[in-house]
Amino acid sequence: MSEEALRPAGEADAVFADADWAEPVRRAPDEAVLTVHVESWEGPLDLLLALARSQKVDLREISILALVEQYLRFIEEAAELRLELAADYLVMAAWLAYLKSGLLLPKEAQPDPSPEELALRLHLRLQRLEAMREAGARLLARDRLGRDVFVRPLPEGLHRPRAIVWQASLFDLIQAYGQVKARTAPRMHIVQRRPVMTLDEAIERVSRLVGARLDWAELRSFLPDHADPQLRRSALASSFVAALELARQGRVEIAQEAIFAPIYLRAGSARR
Amino acid sequence: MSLSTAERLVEAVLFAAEGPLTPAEIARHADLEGSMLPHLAALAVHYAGRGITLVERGGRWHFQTASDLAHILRREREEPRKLSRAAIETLAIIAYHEPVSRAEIEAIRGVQVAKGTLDVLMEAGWVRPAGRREVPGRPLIYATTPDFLSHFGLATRRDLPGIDDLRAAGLLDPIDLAMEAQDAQALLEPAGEGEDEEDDAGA
Amino acid sequence: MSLSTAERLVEAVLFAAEGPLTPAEIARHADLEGSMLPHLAALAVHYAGRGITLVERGGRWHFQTASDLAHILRREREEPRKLSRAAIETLAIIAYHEPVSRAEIEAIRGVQVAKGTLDVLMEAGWVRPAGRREVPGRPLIYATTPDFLSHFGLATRRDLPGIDDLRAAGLLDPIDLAMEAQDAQALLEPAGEGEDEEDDAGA
Repeated sequence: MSEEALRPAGEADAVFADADWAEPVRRAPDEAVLTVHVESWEGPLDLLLALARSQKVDLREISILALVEQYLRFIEEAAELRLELAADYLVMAAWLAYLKSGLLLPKEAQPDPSPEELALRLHLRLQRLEAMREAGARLLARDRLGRDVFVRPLPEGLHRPRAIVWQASLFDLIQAYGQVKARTAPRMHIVQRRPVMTLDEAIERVSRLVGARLDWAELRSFLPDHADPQLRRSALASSFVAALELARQGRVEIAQEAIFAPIYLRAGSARR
Repeated sequence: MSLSTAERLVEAVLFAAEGPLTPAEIARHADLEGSMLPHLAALAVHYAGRGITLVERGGRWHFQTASDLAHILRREREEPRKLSRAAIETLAIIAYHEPVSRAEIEAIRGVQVAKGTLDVLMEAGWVRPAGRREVPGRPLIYATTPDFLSHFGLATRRDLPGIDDLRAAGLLDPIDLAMEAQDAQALLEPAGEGEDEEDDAGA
Repeated sequence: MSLSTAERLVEAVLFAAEGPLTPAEIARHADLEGSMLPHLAALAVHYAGRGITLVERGGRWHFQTASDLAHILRREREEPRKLSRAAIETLAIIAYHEPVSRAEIEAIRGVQVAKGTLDVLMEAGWVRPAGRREVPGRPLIYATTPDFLSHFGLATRRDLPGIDDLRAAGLLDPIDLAMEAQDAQALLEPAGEGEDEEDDAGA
């Protein structure tokens, strides 16, 4: 026990890394690495705690203002790298920006609740999370039954009274109930909408754009400027069909020099 | 060293049992009257410094191998159950704060408790629902089980590593309570010491 | 008495082993060199007259509960348990109508018969499956056992009091039971057929 109490925090970390095989390896809280590993943080509080640790002082001595700045810088860098941040990171960022401005205000102008109080709250939350994290690591490092210490694997067994005793744990019960509920609950299936361009949209778009061009223009140049490859494929297909339809109506002319060569469109004679 | 017949019986019952036993269960199986505690205490002394020790876990007793032999006996296989970081933290929060609601766990971790996390802990037999908190919404509250104590080698929850320090530091109190305590302290103490917190914030 | 580290290791290894071990196996698990026999001999002396003994069988060693205590560990007790109302009703219906299928019992009781109810009666040794009824679905049919008769002090099923006897004894009298009595009578009538079947089966 006393040995565990003396164990440095670093060793507790190692225990986490071991037990926590399911998640990406957590690097040392070094900011350059942080930007690359957004997904390995379990929410903004987790990230804040990691940043706080990078201040390399006792958590009780931590500078909240410095921490706020670190966090905001991290969010900015993530934005520059176009990493998609979950909303709660941004909410925390907004809240911390508010806290920062409050902390920088002269005392008499400070709103209520005071930024000091908010900072203290954040401070207490970080301490609590850290305390529980260390407690978990110390728990897991104890001599555990079946790993470090052992009971008799095949005891003779004590003879029980003859009368039958039915046994089921509360967990069995609620698990079974959960299964029944899952089995009988009505299910709603939602088909995810894929981004598509409909034929009507394509006809409207192609006929509008072709009217604005004077000369032959490639079919691809009529496509919307969009990054989504699925939408681009759909737009290409529907624009091609739209071009055929418009050509049938005499509203566009189509030219292609060879098989698989680019397809060109221009306004049809009916329009000119 | 010779044992009394009662002690031999208690020893044999514990040895043959399939799991940890309460003193009442021991008495019933050994067909003994009176308190089992003197017998258990005598046996515990007898087994001190041996390859097997008699331990109490949450009011139940069993024999297990001595923990200082763990480095030799440790099996080469994987850990009995690998837990995610979320599950470890959740387990620690439940153990140190019990009984605790899901919302309270989430307040400490700063993220939602994923669906599977509590399931995994309950399936491991370490956590159980322990009634409801009588507040609006009557949320379910969770606590640890005797198996949790056995698995982690704790005689009682008081043996949780560092729990006294955490409690003394107020780290097991809700934040609001801690804030009040801080306010009270600020009022009681001369301004000089109260400055610490401001320095932190202002630095 | 204090043990050497080697003896403690041997003790722990034997305790945690899944079965009897040869000295070579003990040495491997305990990570020890040299002969295990002196350690085993020391342990055997140490455990003499205890609730647990160290025994050797064909070159393999294991701990077991002291043989003079075995009788205490192996004693069975009877825990009297009252049959549930559903079980008693079901038993009565089987006794009066046998052989009957579960659907027939349910038709008679007017409520479903839980599978557990029949299991309890079979576990008690009073009811047995008696083949299948040759009707669509071929349902299992149930009948009573000789144990049932001896337990209830009956020479044969014909000793069961008939409806008239029951009425004469006032067992069908209470006004609020009048409906039940009628039902029972109506339902008892097919019993004649049941008897025939039994006779056939028994012939």
